Amino acid sequence: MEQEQLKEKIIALLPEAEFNVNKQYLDINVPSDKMHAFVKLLKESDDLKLDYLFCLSGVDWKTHFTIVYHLTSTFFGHSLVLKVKTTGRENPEVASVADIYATAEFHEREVYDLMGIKFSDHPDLRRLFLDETFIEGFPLRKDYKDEINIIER
Amino acid sequence: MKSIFNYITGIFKGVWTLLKGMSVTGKYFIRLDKIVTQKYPENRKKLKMYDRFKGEVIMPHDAGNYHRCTGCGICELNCPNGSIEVLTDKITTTEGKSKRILDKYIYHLSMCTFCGLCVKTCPSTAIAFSQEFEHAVFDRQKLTKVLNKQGSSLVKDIAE
Amino acid sequence: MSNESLVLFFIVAVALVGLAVGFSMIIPPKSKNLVKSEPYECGIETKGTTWVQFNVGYYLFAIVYLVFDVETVFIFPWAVVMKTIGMRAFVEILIFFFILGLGLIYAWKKGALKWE
Amino acid sequence: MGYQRYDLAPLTHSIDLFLYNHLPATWAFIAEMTIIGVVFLIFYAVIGLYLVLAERKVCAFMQNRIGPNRVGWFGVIQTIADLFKLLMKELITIRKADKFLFNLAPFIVIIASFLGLAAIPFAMGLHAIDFNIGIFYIMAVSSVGVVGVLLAGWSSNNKYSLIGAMRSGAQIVSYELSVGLSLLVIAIYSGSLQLSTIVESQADAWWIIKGHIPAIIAFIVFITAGTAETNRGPFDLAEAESELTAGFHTEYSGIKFAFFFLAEYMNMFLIASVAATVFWGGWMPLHIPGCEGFNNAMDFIPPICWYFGKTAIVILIMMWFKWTFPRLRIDQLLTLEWKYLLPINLVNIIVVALIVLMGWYIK
Amino acid sequence: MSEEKKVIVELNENPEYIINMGPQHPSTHGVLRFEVSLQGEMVKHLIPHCGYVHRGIEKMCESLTYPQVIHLTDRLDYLSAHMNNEAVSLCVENALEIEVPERVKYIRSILSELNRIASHQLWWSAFGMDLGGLTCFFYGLRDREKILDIFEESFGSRLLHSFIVPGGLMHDIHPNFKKGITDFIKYFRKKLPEYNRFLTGNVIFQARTKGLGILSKEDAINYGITGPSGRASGFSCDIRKVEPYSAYPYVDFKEILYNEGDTFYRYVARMDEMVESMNILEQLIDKMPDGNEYTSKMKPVIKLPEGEYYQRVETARGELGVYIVSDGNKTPYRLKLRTPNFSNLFIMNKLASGYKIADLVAISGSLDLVIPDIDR
Repeated sequence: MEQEQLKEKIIALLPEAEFNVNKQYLDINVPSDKMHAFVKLLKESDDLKLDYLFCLSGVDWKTHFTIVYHLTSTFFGHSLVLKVKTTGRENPEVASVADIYATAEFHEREVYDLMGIKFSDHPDLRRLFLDETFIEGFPLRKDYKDEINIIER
Repeated sequence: MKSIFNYITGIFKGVWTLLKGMSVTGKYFIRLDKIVTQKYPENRKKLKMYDRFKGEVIMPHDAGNYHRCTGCGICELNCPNGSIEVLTDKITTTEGKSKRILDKYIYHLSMCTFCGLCVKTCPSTAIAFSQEFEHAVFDRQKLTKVLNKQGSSLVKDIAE
Repeated sequence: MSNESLVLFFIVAVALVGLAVGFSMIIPPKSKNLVKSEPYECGIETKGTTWVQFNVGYYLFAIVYLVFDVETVFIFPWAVVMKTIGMRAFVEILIFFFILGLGLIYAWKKGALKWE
Repeated sequence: MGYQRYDLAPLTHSIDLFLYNHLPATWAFIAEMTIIGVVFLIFYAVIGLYLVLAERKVCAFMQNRIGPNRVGWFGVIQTIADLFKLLMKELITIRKADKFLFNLAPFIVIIASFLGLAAIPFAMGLHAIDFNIGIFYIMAVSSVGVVGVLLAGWSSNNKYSLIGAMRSGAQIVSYELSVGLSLLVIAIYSGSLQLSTIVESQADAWWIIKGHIPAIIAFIVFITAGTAETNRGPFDLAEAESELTAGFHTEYSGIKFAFFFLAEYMNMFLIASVAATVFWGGWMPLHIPGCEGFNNAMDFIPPICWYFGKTAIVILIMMWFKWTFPRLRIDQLLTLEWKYLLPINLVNIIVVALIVLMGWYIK
Repeated sequence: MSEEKKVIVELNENPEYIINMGPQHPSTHGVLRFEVSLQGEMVKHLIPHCGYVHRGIEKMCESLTYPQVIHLTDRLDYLSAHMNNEAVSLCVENALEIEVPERVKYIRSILSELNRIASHQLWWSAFGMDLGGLTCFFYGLRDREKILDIFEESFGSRLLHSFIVPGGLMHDIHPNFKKGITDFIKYFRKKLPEYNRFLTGNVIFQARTKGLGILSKEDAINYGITGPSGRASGFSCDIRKVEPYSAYPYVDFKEILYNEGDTFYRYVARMDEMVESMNILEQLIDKMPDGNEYTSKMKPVIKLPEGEYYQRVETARGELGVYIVSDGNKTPYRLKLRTPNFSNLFIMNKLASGYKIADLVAISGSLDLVIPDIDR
């Protein structure tokens, strides 16, 4: 499916979606409250069928975080990038999509572990790579300081 | 009846596959010329590493104890692990110009990942990889090496 | 040598292990260490007790085995005299094996030979 | 027959006489026992150690490697050095382990394998005890070793070991049966359970030749079941290094571990000697009925060479198994026994009985 | 309370028999830990624990320039180092809109395929060893050595090459490179049937692998199981086909797809991939343009224009995604690595529960996990 067609369909599904500039994929911002329902719709709608979440990442933008979902359809081959902004840096929270994409469960755990973004309704939100007893913040945040292990260049 | 037939053929087929597997090991058991083991310390004399083997970073010196390092520090900048430290001195040449020369080229072998960025980016090809691979030492300090030899100086054609 | 001298073999075996273990208990250097005496579980502390009622799937096998092993003991004397007795022994063992085979087939069909 | 020129019975008898003539009866008895004990002890240790070396060499060659080659010429004293190393290692006892059983287990495995050695006829007139129920005795003794494995695994207070022990429990309830039934085939053929008689009965030709198809089937079944009974690959479920780290002997260290190792190899030796004795004629030279010249030539090779040669070949086959096949799963282990080996054995025995009845074997 | 009573109480409180497989366990091929709760020999439930080799590569990348990032990607999935390097390089090149020379594309694809074969060889060895056939390990490594020799001759390193860099290659390939590969293909085509005779056909091996750990296509997509493991379930996820890169558009090859999805077919898919990789290699070697250009003109300091870039690459274990967020500096603002093993690992509970411990080892072996790739 061409990006233009995809764009039209997305607008039909979610009128408030903002489109970002991205040469590679169709890239949209989704309001965090609509996020879960929208993703469910994307997966289940017959002409989109975005059934494969191949990447889920968190980006620290210093004022807020974005969660980036890379979705693709194994039926039609089109891809889509969703972005969800969190409100502020303190206690960021986004709805979990683990019930829609099973793989998201551990990608979200990773994001929680390294960035400290909470995913509501996540089945098992624990630290993944780091020890359970690791409490000194979240390493992948830009303001993370560790005098011993990080050498500033 | 069919199942009994299958049972019996199954036994024979199974034994046949096992024998096939045994033929492989059996073949190698008698083919002693296929042995691939190298006896390491014994073959040290004739053991030759490939020319491009990245053993450790060295600074080639020519016969007159000249090296080619200008002390520009590009390798130090490019090293991802900080395994290179270039210490330079400021001297004043006979013409009265102040000039930077290499004082010590310190190389931490213990931190090197052999990515080759230093050798690749060196503008005057002053450093290279040697084929030396026996790096084991008893003291970690020995892994920090000074690459430029005592009393060596910059080769003439670059210095000009 | 008479059969009673089997005791000798027993003693020698015990002595072999006993002496070597005794030697090993006395001569080698020892170091006491709490961590060392922990059971090995890939470097992680053991959770719960080790000795539990272990659910193994071969109780039925054990029963079938018991039956068959006892039967085998009966076959051994038969095997020795088979040559001398001849036909009668053959017919008898045929009947014996028929019953035994029926038992095996029964157990097979009933699923006793399947790992649960 | 020509092979009788190597009869060792007069030799042993003369030693016996010498001792009794020169010493009081009690002391002579003690001296004789000591000699036998020491001889068997040395024999046991040497065979065990060199089997370990042989296994390492065989597996190395099968895997395109050289194997041990540092200690001694081609590594010939490698295992002896290993033994001394293990002797000098600390014995670690695990907290909360069942100390008594933990220490008892190596005794049991060694005793089981050592007792089995008593009944083996090494050469003509050279065996410790000539039981009239030799086959039966070896079967009984060799199955005890698994109990040691079970104890070792259970008493270690280690979860891996416990699972290993449970698996060895499964082994107990299976392969002994097949070992017995496959040996039965030769018992029917030869009409005896006495190992010396069985060997003598093969003076014209070995049972594997005389007994043709059923004997060959019985041999294959015996080797399979024997491999399983000695806990060797592909039946080394109790050990299963890729699943249970080291299974039942995870917690054993130093010389105690060495004894499990030694016992495994001696059990293999035992099974191989029984196979060689029962199916391949033990120390009996290769005889082909009708070829007198050939038979006479073969007789010049001492029986002890024949015995060790045959045993070595069977051991090689067992090592070959181990270094070729992947390990079986526990349920497959039981399936193999109960659904394959046992029915084959039962049918085989009836066939043998029929053959003996009809006289279809080479007499 | 007496000792016995205590045990009983403890049992009632904690009825599960929990056993840790790993971090120091022969079957996990690294420092991975499975917390397995057992019922007899049956696996009831399994919790994977990872992070034992977490090095914070994503964090480290944020302070390194793009050429420096390359040498860290080697250390993700060290068995497909070339593919990892290629992923980052392609991503950077796409961002800069640089076209690399044809020859470089061919060389990159050749390296990827060689690396894939080497990786599958090691997997084959380790898988055989997991199932108890130790000899596999030596056969696999023996043949892998031939590839590593080709690598060493050209790049000076055997495992971690850092050879594919943004803009092209580190330096030119060795003159013997082509010959080495043709020799290897000739050699390995003879050895592969031996692998099959030795392990694939073996009745014990088939009984150990067939019909267990069945992964359905839906689950494969849902859990993001890519690579040969996913393709054995019918999930057509070969990036070489889906989003062709480098020289893959120029060659003709088929995606190995099976629908069974059990351990045996995951094995077969990898074995077939080795054959297919050799076919690709032969085509690439034939078509590879002559010459000696190995890099396109690059600025000494690479700065990506502001924006986001994503690149998918097929490594030996599945789909590797590199997601670079750039703020226009010479270091990435954020570099996320979507590694194949990370997704592949977490299907373990679903696949292995209900099977025996021995099967757990077989299943985890068939997924071909490389732990540093999970932990990053």
